[in-house]
Amino acid sequence: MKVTVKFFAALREAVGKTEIEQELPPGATVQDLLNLLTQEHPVLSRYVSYINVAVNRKYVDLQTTLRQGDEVACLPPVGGG
Amino acid sequence: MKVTVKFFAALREAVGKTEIEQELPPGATVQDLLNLLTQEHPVLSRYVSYINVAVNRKYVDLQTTLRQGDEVACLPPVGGG
Amino acid sequence: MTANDGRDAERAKLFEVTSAELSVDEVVGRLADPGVGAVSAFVGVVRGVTDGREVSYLEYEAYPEMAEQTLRQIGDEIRERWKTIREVAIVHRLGRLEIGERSVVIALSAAHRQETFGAVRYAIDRLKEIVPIWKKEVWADGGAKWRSEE
Amino acid sequence: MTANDGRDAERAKLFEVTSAELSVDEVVGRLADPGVGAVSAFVGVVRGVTDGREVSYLEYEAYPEMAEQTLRQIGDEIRERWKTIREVAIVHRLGRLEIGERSVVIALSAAHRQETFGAVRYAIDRLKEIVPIWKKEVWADGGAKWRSEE
Repeated sequence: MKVTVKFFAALREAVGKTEIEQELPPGATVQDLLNLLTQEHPVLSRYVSYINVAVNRKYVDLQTTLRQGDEVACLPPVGGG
Repeated sequence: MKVTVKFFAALREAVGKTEIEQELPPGATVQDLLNLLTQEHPVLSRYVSYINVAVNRKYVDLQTTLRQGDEVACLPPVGGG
Repeated sequence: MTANDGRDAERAKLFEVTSAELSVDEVVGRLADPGVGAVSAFVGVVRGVTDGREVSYLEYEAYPEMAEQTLRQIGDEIRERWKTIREVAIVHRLGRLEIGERSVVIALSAAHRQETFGAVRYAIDRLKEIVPIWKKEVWADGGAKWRSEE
Repeated sequence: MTANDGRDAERAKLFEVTSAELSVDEVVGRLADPGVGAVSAFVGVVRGVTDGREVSYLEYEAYPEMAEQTLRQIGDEIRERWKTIREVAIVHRLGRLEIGERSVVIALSAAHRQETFGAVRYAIDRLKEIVPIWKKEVWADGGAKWRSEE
């Protein structure tokens, strides 16, 4: 299955992309996705413990199972205002 | 001696004037002035226990001695905002 | 009197009663300074109903010179009590005000937001307590009443 | 989802991210309703110095759809917790902002002022906690850093 992965702020700059399509095995979790992304973009290892993840615009935990077509956002610590 | 007396809001409407000149004996206090004003304008007796008084734009108590030329303001309970 | 009297003279008045319409942006602008990171503001608005009675309009009256002096006193009290507050501006409108119009704008600035919320609350509470301003409610049914703080 | 979804559709958006300059008056105007007697507002302003370092400008970035959704969530949380709050509007600016410009305007309305101060504080605290918006400080000396809440 495929999911869309979005990167923001420091993560976007580190990866050099705002969005990628990622192929995943069925039943993959958010944690599985982060492991895969870190392999492909080793620079992410510096950030991965601070990342929050949103799936389809809702915060989720790392055990959440992903589905075909999900929009997964990798969010560094927020700081608006 | 003479002082200027200002009336505001409900007091202004009751007395029908925004300002009067009042002749007072030397050494008169704010309380003496209020007694005199209430004699001349009996309508004030309804208000006099709620009035705050300012002399030259500072709140004062009733024992304050007045001086020639003072600006005395009779202030009903305030309610801005 | 206060540490900033000199600065005040060079720029917009920080404490004012006026018959002109109030703009929050304009009052907030009076606080401009590169050290400001947070502004808290309070806006009083003319309500269309009080105690279940329909209001037609309000009429505000002041003892203007003393009102501006007591507004300034409130600013001094705030900066004495909350040291992180950089500046305070309070502008109160006078005369006839229609429903939905702004009667007062209070704005205060700081580098960081933490103390601004309590300070703006103090400002409006204190304004209703000591500033010689009065409001007359004129009701839709023709009655009218001078109101002090409930 | 919320009780006022229908009303919102008929008028200005209450929760928004935008690259346009912010006006406090305009955001306060989004709350207009004859039952409003008090509005409390918070305005974030771009500071010229942080940690003793001179700032040249800020660059704000968001995950826009989720940002508006979490801003709306904050509004819902506030009206759940403080029953006297009538309405909440939060508008956050994005893109490059110069010193003194407004980054966020929060405004909330009530018939009476008492609960508005705590509620506006909650709104900005919560915004900094959950809304996917980021700011990059670009310093006068050429350095730059993404900053999360201190």
